[in-house]
Amino acid sequence: MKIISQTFKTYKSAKIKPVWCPGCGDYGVLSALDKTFKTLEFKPEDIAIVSGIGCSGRFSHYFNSYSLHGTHGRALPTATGLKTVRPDLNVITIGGDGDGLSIGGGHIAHAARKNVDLTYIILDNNVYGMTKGQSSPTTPLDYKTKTAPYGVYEESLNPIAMFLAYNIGYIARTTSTDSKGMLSILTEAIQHKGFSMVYIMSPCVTYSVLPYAKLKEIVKPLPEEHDTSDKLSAFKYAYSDEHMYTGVFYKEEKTSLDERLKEVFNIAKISKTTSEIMAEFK
Amino acid sequence: MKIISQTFKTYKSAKIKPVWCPGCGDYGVLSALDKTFKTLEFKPEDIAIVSGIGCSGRFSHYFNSYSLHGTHGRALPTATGLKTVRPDLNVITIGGDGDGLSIGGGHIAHAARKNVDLTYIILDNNVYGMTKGQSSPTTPLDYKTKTAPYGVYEESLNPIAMFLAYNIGYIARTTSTDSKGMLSILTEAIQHKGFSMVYIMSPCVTYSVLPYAKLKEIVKPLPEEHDTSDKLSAFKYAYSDEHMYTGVFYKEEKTSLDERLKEVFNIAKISKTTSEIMAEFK
Amino acid sequence: MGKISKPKLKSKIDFIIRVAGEGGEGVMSCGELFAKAVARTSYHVFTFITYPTEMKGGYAMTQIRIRDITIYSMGSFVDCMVVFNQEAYDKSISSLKEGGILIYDPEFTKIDESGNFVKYPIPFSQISVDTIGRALGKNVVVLGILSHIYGLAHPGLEKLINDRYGSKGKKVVEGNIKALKAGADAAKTIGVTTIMDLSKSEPANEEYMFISGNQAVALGAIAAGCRFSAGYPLTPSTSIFETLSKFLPLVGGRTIQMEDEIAAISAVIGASFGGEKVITPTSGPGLQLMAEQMSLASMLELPIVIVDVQRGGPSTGLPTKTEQGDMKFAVYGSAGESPRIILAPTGVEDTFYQTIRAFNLAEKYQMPVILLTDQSIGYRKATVKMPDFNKIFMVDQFDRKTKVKIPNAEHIDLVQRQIPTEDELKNYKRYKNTKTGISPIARPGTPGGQYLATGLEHDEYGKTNQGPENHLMMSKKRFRKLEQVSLAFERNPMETYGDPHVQIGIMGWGSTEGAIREARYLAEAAGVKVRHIHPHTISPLPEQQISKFLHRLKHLILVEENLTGQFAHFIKAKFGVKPIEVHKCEGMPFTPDEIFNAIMKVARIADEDNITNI
Amino acid sequence: MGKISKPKLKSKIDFIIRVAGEGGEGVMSCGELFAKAVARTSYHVFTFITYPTEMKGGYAMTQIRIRDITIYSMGSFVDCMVVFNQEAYDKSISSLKEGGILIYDPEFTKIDESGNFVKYPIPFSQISVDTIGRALGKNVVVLGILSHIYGLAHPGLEKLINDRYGSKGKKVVEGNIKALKAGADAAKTIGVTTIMDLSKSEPANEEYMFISGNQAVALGAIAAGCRFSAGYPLTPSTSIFETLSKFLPLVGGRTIQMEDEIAAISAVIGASFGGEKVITPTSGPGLQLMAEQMSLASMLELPIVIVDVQRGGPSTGLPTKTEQGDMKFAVYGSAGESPRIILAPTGVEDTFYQTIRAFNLAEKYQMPVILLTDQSIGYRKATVKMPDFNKIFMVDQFDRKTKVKIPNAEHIDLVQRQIPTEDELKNYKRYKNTKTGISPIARPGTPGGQYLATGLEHDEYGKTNQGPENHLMMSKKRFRKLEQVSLAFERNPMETYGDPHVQIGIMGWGSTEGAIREARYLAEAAGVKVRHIHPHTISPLPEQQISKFLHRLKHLILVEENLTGQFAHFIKAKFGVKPIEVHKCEGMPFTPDEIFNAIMKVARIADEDNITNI
Ligand SMILES: Cc1ncc(C[n+]2csc(CCOP(=O)(O)OP(=O)(O)O)c2C)c(N)n1
Ligand SMILES: Cc1ncc(C[n+]2csc(CCOP(=O)(O)OP(=O)(O)O)c2C)c(N)n1
Ligand code: SF4
Ligand code: SF4
Ligand SMILES: [Mg+2]
Ligand SMILES: [Mg+2]
Repeated sequence: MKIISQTFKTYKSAKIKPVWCPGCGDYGVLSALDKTFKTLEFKPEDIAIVSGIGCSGRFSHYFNSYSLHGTHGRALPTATGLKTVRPDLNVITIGGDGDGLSIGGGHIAHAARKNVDLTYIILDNNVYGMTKGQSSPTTPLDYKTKTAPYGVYEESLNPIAMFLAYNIGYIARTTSTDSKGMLSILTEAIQHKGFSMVYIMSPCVTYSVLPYAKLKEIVKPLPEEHDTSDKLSAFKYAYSDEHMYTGVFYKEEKTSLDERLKEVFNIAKISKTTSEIMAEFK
Repeated sequence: MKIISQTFKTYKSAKIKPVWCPGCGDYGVLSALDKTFKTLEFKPEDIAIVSGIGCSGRFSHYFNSYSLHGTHGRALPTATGLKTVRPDLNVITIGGDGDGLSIGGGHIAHAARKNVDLTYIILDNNVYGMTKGQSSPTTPLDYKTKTAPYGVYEESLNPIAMFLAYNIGYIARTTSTDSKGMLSILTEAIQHKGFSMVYIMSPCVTYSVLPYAKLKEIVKPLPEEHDTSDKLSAFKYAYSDEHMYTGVFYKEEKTSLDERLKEVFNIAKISKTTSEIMAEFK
Repeated sequence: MGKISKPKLKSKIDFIIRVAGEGGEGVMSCGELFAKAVARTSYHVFTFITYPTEMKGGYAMTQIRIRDITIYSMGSFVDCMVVFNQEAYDKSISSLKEGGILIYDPEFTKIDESGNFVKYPIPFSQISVDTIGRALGKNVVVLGILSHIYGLAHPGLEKLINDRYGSKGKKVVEGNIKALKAGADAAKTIGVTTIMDLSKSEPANEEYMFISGNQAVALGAIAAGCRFSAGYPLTPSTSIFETLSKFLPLVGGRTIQMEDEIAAISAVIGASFGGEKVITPTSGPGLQLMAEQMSLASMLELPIVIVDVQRGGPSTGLPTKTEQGDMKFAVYGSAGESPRIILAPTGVEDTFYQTIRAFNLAEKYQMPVILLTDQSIGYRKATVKMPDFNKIFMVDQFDRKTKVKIPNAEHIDLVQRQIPTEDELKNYKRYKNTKTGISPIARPGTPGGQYLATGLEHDEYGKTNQGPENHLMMSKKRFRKLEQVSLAFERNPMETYGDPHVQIGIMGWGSTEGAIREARYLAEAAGVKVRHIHPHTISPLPEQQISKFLHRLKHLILVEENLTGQFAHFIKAKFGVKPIEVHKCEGMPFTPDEIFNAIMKVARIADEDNITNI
Repeated sequence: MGKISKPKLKSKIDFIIRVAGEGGEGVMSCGELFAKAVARTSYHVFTFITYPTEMKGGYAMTQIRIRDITIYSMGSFVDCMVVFNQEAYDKSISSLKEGGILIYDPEFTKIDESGNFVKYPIPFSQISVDTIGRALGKNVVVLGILSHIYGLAHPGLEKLINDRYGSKGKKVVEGNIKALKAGADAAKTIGVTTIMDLSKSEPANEEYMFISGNQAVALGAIAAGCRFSAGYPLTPSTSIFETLSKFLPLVGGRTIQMEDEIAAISAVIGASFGGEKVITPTSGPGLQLMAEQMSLASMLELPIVIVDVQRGGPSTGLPTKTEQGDMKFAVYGSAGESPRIILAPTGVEDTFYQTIRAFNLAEKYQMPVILLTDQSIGYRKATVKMPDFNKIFMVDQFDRKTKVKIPNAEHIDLVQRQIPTEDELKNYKRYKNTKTGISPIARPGTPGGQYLATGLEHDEYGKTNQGPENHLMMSKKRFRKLEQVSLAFERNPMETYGDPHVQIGIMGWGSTEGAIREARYLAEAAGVKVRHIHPHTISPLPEQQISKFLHRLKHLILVEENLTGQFAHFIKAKFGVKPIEVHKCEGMPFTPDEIFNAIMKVARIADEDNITNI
């Protein structure tokens, strides 16, 4: 990779073409994220993208940034370690509904507790795309998949309700067809201090559990009167049976991990040398 | 172990004495569970207790039942497998706040989705007892522990809100000092069809993050007017800043995993022999 | 299995066809439909597949071998090759036999005109566009071309097309049938030679199935009496769990998809505790996640079967490629000392029987059994003889004596889990320190059988006990079972082939069996005799058997598909030999030719040895 | 490290004291306070602890050895034993020397009156009740008794009591001080003999620390420049993470407790990607959960240090006991082929330096390094010489030549991660296929250094590439680094001790070093000479060094603390030797005496060999 001048046109990698199927929702997200970086004027070398495994997990390949494409479900704790030691970097974490809510589902509550200052983007296509069409935690009940040939026998999760219960400080949902919505939400989320969650419905065209048309039908922007500081209201809309609401569900400024660690340890005051520490064991 | 006559006096093992510290909250839970079994008149051989690792994880040792004391954090998926093949058994899963909400935290949402018909009892002592006093996901912010000597730098979880968001069909909280409450809740939970969650505050006296006195102060029964079928009301009480509410937060009858599997596969109708199946590959 | 009688060696028919192109271009479906059609004849069919990890793009190919006798490997060189694009041509052309047939689309592929093969430029993409308005049907156009070359009757193909595309609607089916005809017509028009007339061949013997290695695992499990599986999708193992999900419910079993591999193995441990025969399929990345629970199963002495369909590593590595890279992890992959058994099937049919055997061993010896296959077996499809269902025998639950035979088409023993007798239940010791180390397991629900299964060190009752003497005693008890397994393995028939007296020996494990076997035939044809050993039981190894094989051997060739020689390390440790190690670490299986070349090289060295010895 | 010059062998002072009782009775605190007090004198102190997993009850003991020269092991037999109850007496009494001192509470313990030792029945429980109204102070009463026997001055002890119980309030401290006096007075009254007067000994040399093996890891990491740790509590490793949590922030570092071990290793991988030196401590159960991420780190070529403080296994096993049961998992515990380095420290001081070395190796060779200690080292406390902080040298980030020395008290090299030069950044290949396999790592934030680190097989730039040639090339590249490590290890000084010409050799690894060393001294004193090799580098092994050691050896004794002989298997594989294997699988470390007996047995066989040879 060559040194890119600071007046880059795009953050997308010129050398690597996405491997996604034509029409995949992920393309839209890719360009929205590219636009977001432009809007925020980040230097490419200050961006770190950490992704999981899945079609969506390939995001880390397509940017001219520092990128880590780890194992299935572990993007979040990996990014947490990175951001803890490098608060100066802009850390973006990306993965799918399986990567994030199934194998990696246990990590979200804890990244939220730490309020680590990064943005986690989950691309929900309601299926395991990469492994070719098995049930994901958001495949609807009774839908037939390769691993549930007689219909899915599990309720699908309500991710927004879960994120609210985890007390995440920024929670929004949007769709891969809504470039404007994505740009505004991503920009806001990345600028939000502490952990932010951007949930994007990104249809799979090959195993189209929730096709574009259907998605369009059920999606509805959160009403104006929704107060993003009102958690109960957010729960109410998360639980809507009629609509899949999009927009910002919840927003709350909280001390970030970096701030807390600085504060709690009050490093400046108690700084010691190695030999001073050893002397304590005499 | 000898064959116990059906007119047993107790389900507790006569041969194994608990290893808990004197005064540990877990003793109270042990006898409450014993009473529950008596009330329900279970045969000891039809009870299976699956527990995690921790002081609380030792529960499986103390009953004259079939018991499995597995690894840290995996009691729930282990019990799920057991109950799936043996719907005839009464399966109880037990573990601590660390076992259940930290390392095992990722499994709860999925046991809930499956609505596997078992009761999961979490004993919260706000600390890692067995490993001698490290932070758990419910240790309060700023509290000093062995792994957070300058104070815990993470918000503690709100488990009740999480269980609500996971759409668990039965959610209750009680305390290890409230024998009556435990008996009534445990009895109801075990009889509840599908996944039920009993969250018991069970103070650790050795690393007493939340001592009995303090607990007594903050605990308050859910008000009469709380409608256990009203999820938003349940969220409201789960989020109370003033009180730690006890009682049944939420109750909803849903099809259980066993019922769904029977229904979906409609086994009777399509039953085949091995050779018939192979013939499909000719 | 066992020393086999002289194989029928001479075959009159032996064709290898390869269809190569880009992932997503229908290379797979074209190959699969063709193979399926041939499988309905009396010929044997064997397919090999490789495709990219990507959803779209990248090199993919199906290779199909057709023969009138049993096929052991994908073969070395191709008789008839279809390439969809330039990359496929570039990557495949060196595998085409001199004088073989090359079919390509001139619009997308420039070929080396000087190549010594029969060249048929056919614009299949354009034909598809002309016929159905889209290039997407080109794979079926190619199927039409192949049907012309190999004389495959269209009614059969049309039925297969209907089976495959029926769910997409009538229009799609009709379009495909048109494309099929258009392809056959084009081939006829251009004057492509018909090589044989498969339509005239006898219909397939009713007793054969055409299945993949992964399907063989699923069917083997069902035949063995497994009634529960918990899994999590992981390439290239996923189709095992998919097949189980489809069929287990039909025999009264259940499958549940779990949130990850840790949950999957936990669930099968729970279900095994409940008394069921259980299986969980995965590949290397998932097997690693299962390590802690595998140790637990060893400690609780619960039977579980785990399948690792190996893929290229390390880490996410090469998800759709083959490698024999997990052996050391399968054998040693636990902290602390926990016994387990490792079996390595050698091909599709063998996978079926080794799976049954895995259940027998797990149930009898109460420990995890890992079945170590790989992508090349898992995705390979072959015609497999249907087992005789009248020859299945149940071993009684109280029977502690029967020597269980290795299952084969003629005889299948099914081990039932040992349960305690009435007498034993009076003072039930779940972990009774018996002579064999095996102690009967009470099934939950049995009065008086209540016990604690704990991962902590425990006494005979299951009560935790961490005293020094107890730990030593129970550790020995657990490993005594492994000694029993060893003894049983030594009693099995020798797994050797070829002349037992020659000085060159060749050894492999798992999926390389067929390629080695065919290489041996080639070498024999070239006047070089070798003996071949291919143990199915990797751990514990049948040490005496192998020692016997190694005895008086002058040169040992050790073949495996990895970089570091994991099996070689193991064999060197046990037998102090210095093998000539032949490794391949490219994500692709050995061809017989590659191994044949290695044998011939060694033969020359052996010759020189002899000369200097004079 | 290295061949040591003749040790100072004769010691005038060498006492072993054991305090044994029930977990929770203050056995630990009594022993620890006593040891700490002695550590402030010029004597060397070495403690060993074993306690039950249970929160309450079960056998617990602290053994303290005091000597005027370096101590290598906990010793074999006890000079002075205090037992709090019957179980402690029953389990401990066989370890008491003939003529040794036995102190017991007659209210709780019946002893065998015929035993040949000095018996002091002292009702310490009652004394505690009489003094402070509760039996809880009996541990401090015992401390008082010991202070009388060993002449420990009370002001020092009182300060230690204040340090320990100060946070519980003045009343508790005062009660304990009273109990201390009451114990000493009781001993005086009964006429217990004072054996020595430690209060007269020189104060400790300022340059010694009194630390546990686990603390040595934490301090070593800090000294090595590690500034990040992510962990999850797991006995017996927890105090490493606790110590790091306390001290890392003071040097500008950070620790985060994660939700499990998978998250912990993921976080250190992320932080290493960010450019920091990182560590995560765990034990066997946790190491298993880390397997998948260890492979990832190998594939991404990121430096990480993992500590496995081994405990009894398998599964939850014996959480508070020692075992050398994880070696094979550390070496082979990954699916696919991923290089890593395994170091095994031999004692507390060595742990400090091996930890620094682990960071050097990880950073230089860009792969995971596992430091394999065990409960017996981790909980052992010993006096350790303070390193010379003026002798710490930084290796430059562009330096690709320096041969890094093994760190010791006199010289510590600190490796910095290699970064790309300006020139290299112009066309930056993160995974450049260099001669050594090592390629410079760009630190995020560096313009032009942007790259993709993926667990998929990739090319030199980091771009995914699953072609056969690329996979072979990159697999070789990764393993070429391991060859470099091997070469470096061969260049290190031989880790052998004793007469290099004798025919009996003894070999061990890790924590058995001290016991073997003392057994060798005992054997030499008994006229039997042995040579001893104790490699610190388990994988890769310094093969030539070991071959040299094995050369002309007639009998090799191989000592390890597990059932199956994991190291023996390894050594047999590499060197084709047939060692006499001495295993202990009881959760307790070898005593020098046990090994001495093994040596003497072998010596007798060797003698007989000689006779028959005549
Ligand atoms: C440990 C492990 N288990 C399983 C897999 C196989 N796997 C790869 S991607 C994937 C699921 C992907 O689904 P999702 O996260 O929804 O992403 P999508 O492909 O739908 O974008 C799975 C199960 C793996 N790579 N690693
Ligand atoms: C894989 C693994 N990691 C860590 C541990 C160590 N461990 C044992 S119990 C425990 C925490 C117990 O806390 P909790 O679940 O709250 O139970 P408590 O002892 O407080 O009742 C930990 C971390 C383990 N046994 N296994
Ligand atoms: S399979 Fe689905 S999610 Fe994956 S690239 Fe194709 S369309 Fe996108
Ligand atoms: S440490 Fe705490 S939780 Fe554990 S047994 Fe003692 S009081 Fe109970
Ligand atoms: Mg998905
Ligand atoms: Mg707890």
